[in-house]
Amino acid sequence: MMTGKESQNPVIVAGGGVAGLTAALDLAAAGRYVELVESAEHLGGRVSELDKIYPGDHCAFCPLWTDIRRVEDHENIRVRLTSRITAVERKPDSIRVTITTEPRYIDESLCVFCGRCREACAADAVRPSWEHASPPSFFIDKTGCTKCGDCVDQCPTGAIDIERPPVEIVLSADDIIWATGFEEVDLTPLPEFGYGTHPDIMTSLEFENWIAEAGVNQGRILRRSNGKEPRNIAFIQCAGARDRRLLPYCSGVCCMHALKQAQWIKRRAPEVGCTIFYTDLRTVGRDYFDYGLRSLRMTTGVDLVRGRPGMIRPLPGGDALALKYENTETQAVEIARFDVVILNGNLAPSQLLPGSEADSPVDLDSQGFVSAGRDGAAPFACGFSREPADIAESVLRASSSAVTLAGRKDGPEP
Amino acid sequence: MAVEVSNNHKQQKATERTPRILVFACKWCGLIGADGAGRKREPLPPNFRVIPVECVGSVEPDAVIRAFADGMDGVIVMGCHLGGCRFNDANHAAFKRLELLRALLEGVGIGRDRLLVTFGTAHEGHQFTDVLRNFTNLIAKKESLDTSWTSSRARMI
Amino acid sequence: MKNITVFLCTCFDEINRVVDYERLCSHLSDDPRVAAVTVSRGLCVSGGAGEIGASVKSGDGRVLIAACSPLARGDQVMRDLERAGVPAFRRHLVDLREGCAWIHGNNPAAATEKALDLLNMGLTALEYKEPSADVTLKIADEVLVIGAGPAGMAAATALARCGVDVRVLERGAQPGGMLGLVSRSYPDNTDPSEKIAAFRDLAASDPRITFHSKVKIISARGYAGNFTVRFTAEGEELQAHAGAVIIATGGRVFPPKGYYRYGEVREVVSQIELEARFRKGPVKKENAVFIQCVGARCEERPYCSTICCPASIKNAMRIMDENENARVWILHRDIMMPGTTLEAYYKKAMERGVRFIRYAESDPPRILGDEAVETVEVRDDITGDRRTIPADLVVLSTPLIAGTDAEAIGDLFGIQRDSYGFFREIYPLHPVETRIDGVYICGSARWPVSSEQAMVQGEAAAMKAAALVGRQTIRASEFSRVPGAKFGHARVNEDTCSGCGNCAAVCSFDAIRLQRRSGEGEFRMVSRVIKVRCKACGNCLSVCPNGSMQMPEMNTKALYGMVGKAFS
Amino acid sequence: MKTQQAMIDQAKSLLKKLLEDGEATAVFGLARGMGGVTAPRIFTMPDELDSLVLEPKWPLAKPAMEILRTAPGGYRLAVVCRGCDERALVELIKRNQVDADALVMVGVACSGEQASICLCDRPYPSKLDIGEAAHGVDPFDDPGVKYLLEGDTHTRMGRWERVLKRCVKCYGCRNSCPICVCDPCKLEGEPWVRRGIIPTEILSFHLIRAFHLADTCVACGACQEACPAGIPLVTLQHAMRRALREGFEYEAGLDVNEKTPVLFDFIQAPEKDRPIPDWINTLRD
Repeated sequence: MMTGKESQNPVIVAGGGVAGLTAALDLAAAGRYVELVESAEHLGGRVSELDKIYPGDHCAFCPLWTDIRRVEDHENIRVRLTSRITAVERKPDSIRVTITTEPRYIDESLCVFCGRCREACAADAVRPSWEHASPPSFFIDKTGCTKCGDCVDQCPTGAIDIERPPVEIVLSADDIIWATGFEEVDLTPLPEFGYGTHPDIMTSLEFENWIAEAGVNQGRILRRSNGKEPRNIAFIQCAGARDRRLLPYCSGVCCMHALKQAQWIKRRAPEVGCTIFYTDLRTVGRDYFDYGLRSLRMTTGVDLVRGRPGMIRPLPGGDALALKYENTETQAVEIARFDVVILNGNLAPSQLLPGSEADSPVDLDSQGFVSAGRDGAAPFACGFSREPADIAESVLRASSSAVTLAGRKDGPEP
Repeated sequence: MAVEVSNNHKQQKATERTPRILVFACKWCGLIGADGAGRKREPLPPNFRVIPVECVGSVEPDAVIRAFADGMDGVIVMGCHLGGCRFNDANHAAFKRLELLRALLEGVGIGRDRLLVTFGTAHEGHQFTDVLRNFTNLIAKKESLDTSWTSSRARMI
Repeated sequence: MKNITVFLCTCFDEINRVVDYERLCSHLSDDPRVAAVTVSRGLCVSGGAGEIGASVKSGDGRVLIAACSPLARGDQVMRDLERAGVPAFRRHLVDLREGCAWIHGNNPAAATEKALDLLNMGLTALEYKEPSADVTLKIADEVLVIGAGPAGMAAATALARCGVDVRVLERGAQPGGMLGLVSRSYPDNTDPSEKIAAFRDLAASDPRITFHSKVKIISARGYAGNFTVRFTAEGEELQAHAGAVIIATGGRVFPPKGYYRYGEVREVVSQIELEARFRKGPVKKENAVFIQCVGARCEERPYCSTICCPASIKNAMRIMDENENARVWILHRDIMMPGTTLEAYYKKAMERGVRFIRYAESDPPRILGDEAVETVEVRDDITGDRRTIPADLVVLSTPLIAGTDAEAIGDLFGIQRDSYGFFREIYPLHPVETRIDGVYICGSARWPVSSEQAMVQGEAAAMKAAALVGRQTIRASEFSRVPGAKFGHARVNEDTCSGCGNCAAVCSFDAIRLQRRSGEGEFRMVSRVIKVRCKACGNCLSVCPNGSMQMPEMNTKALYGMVGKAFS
Repeated sequence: MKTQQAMIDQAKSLLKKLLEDGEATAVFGLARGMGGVTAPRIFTMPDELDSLVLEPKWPLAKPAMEILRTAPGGYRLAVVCRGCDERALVELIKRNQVDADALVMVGVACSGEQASICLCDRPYPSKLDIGEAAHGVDPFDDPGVKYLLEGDTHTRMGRWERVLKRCVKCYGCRNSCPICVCDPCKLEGEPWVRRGIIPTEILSFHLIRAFHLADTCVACGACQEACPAGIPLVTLQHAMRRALREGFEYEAGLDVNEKTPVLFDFIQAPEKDRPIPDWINTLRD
């Protein structure tokens, strides 16, 4: 099992979130050479965007950061940030993978994080990838950059090169472990949720960023429309999920996500009313049910209403939202007024390759989850690429994929 | 060895000065919060010193006592939230100990509020600033520990 | 002793535009401990770490670096120094950028004062830091798997495929675990006996797997890389020397005694009893009612056992398969079918005509009937109607609870359990790892899971174990919560240790053991640190009454010294 | 006093039986010796017990520990324990200083008078063999204790300062304490308490001592009795014991199997219904 890294093709891990990091670390520990391809400017994936994680109620920063550091320091892992797999071609004994690396314009090995470029940038195109990202470095957002060159003059270390082109490389690889995670699906096609009609109708991830301790509001619960504290907040579960029109499956993580956010709202601003409109409250995992119970039992608890609202609209004047739903206790259709509505459940697997589905190197099911490797081989996919999964399940599946790959006798299956 | 008798109480004059605050910050939460405050270039009163520790578990209560004896007016111990400790539950042990130490400080008249034991996560950089500013204000309102009783260390040297 | 070299980084004038470096330099040059002071513009980009390292490599030289915060580039400079051969006890980083210049930009005089104090504290720390002795361990190349259910067997299979020798200990006679109790697996409706047969073949024929049945564990000791477990297998006493241990002991089904007149009236059975009936032959029932959350999600067991909803749906459909006109109801509180496969399975059941009725915890269904069950009365929580359902079979879905031997196994290996008795992982990001390195948990011993998920977990645990035993040797400092080397390990001064046991009690990693002092007849104890387990959190030295416990890299002298210099 | 004599007789017969039955190798108690001087004595023969007395209060726990440390294997010592002695021995057993198997504790009740002298809230051992339990005294009713523990911090700090400044650093408190067993003691180490100056650094000397005993002190009062400067050291411990009782529902010395909450019972999971710290809301804006 332990072979020299020079004698083998690398394993490519697509995605640098928790699943990808774990898979890369495990394979590297088992002596495989790994290329970790991440499309963002930093490692960490979605978990780095979460303010708190359930059921421990703390940030995932330090274990995540530790894993990122271990990946960066590992001699068997090469990290490629701002990179995507753009093509995969199957050969008899290996696969040929094309990886395109977009420039980040600021060389992370030279950036001392002093922030002068950011001050100099009139277009506000310079930003840190994440507050505690590793490597700690700024990058230039291509879409906002006017190429004025002010930042280049300011940089004391000469780290900025705004003319750098994208780089494309082709690798012979042993196999790919897909861990590309999830994306939010646009909810505007479902008119009843009113997504996009009012700034106080947010998706749950938008809301997480909005109330994050490290975010713009420093943990305060505010309305996006007018910056005032809301009186009440509605969580709409299965918005887009378990719905034949959009996502026929259950996204798995949203019930706990809503309970977590409701609990944090109650802790920070106990007077804000929270109501969760749900179909089934799925609390599957260690301490999850207990955690949910805790938010319901808080002194001023969270209200649960079974059912999916049929209509969400801004009220005339635009300072509140009307929500029409069927009260399952009275069977009456009621209309309630909410200040903020959070839509939960529009999570779908990220597309593996930019391009048509026919290019896909693995079999995808109708929803885009990896169901099997091409030609029926074992699918090396973990995290949300494989099935809706929370953090623990993503990580478990990543290690499981890694051991399957590490234990494979010879190269990819024919 | 010569025995030096000092009458510390009267020698010290009660001058108004900014309080001295010592912060023991866990490297994984408190210190990262401090780091976040630094990145935002939040202006902070310069009357505090941070001692980074690997975990608040290694903040000996004796060291906190020592800090008061060495003329600190307030001590902050910043750890991770309960349940968020990377050393399993080491922070909980530390919090329990320090809670008891606060009872002792209260009993002896120093006052339990001179020792602040707080939680913070890496994401909560703004809280570091808040805590520090407010604690400074709180301590500034109190009489200086130095004027009534403290070690004779400073004077002997 | 003049042995400390100070490097002041200006960070391209970010620091020295506020802090007066000339004053720092003159002050530091006067310090009797400082050998030299160098000001540099950008330590992290100039690649000077190698030179710094070379300059202090010999003798007792130490380096004090004043630069930015560890999270910015400071840590990288430290890592470069580590590579250049400057160990942790010889270097110290002072954060003058984020921790001083950037936050006190409006008060340069005070910032310079503070910088001086911080440097002074750094010098004091460096003065007292000592090296801690590392140990290098040989690693036993076998992995011990306890429990031969789906999780344990999946782990054994994966390990064997990776070329690792495995020893499987099973309490029963054959592998299979709880799979042997069910008639079909969901959602693929396969017969689990095929899987069990495959396990049996593997256990018998794979050259890398040694299978022991009817095992009782007597004792376990050791640490990552070297566990010694004594056990009896079919009465014979044996000993295993393993590099890693995977615990896959599973859970057990909660018996529904005292619920829904179980045991009082006939045809009120538990899910497991129904499975047993299926294995005997077709179950001829026309009106079956499944009741979910029996003894779960209640005050005593406030958790969802995860597997009961899919199990009920599976068995409901099987009753429909075996009886043409059967009507089946599932009385539930929430249908826990997250994800794609399970949600599809749930939909399939609805399409097949399984009726789902939601009841409230406060108003549970009632079983009516004298000798055998006749009807079930339930209030539909959605419509509010009270309904009476004819029933000739009531199936009670009870949760999985911790195994009977969980407590004993937990104590043997020093792993913690949650309030329900399941083994506790160290963190959601590391779900199979426990507080004891080298001991991994998987399957329903960790938390109730389906056989499919248990196998995934078994493989995940196998991955961690394979990575550990795949190496020949490992250093104690590598078992760390910190990337790179460990901060240090605790060290006991055995001459002064009073044996009070505070340190052993407070240790989160079970790394300190009390032993009777050797050689003397008197009743005295002494603490011993298991270096591999120690994670250097420092709790032990905080509770040691007389400082017998120390962490050489950050000992009490250094800490107190820093406290004393904080405002000098 | 009649009852006193009855208690002594009861004790003698009980202890004699222990020695005769071989339950104990020796008895450790007080004896009136030559010239009417009362001193601790080790009785090995049943006849020797004629000189046994129960008064005055004499802390026997620490010498009992010392005896057992050098005793040969199989030696069992019966110790005549007052409530505080028993609790101190329990704490010593918990801290692995005394082998519980080598110890036979014979419990003696204190008189109500003694309880009011000691400000003892539990003047009887949990295993009471001799005498009847008297009512305890609430130490917080005592004016001396009130003087030091009540009032605002400023007043109390001044009062404590005056009291603690009397310290001449004789280490009598530590030496007499039945729980203090460390060798060397932290209070003799240069980094913590410097030598050669008095008054001692009161904060680091007395607070470190008080904190080290926080969860083990049984409030026997030995330190206070030993203090030549008359510092009411137990008062500080009363405050700590109250904090332990109220915050952790724990009292030292009651049960060998009860573990101190300061060293045990940590949970990684967040405490149920734990509110987030107040300052998160109060400190903002």
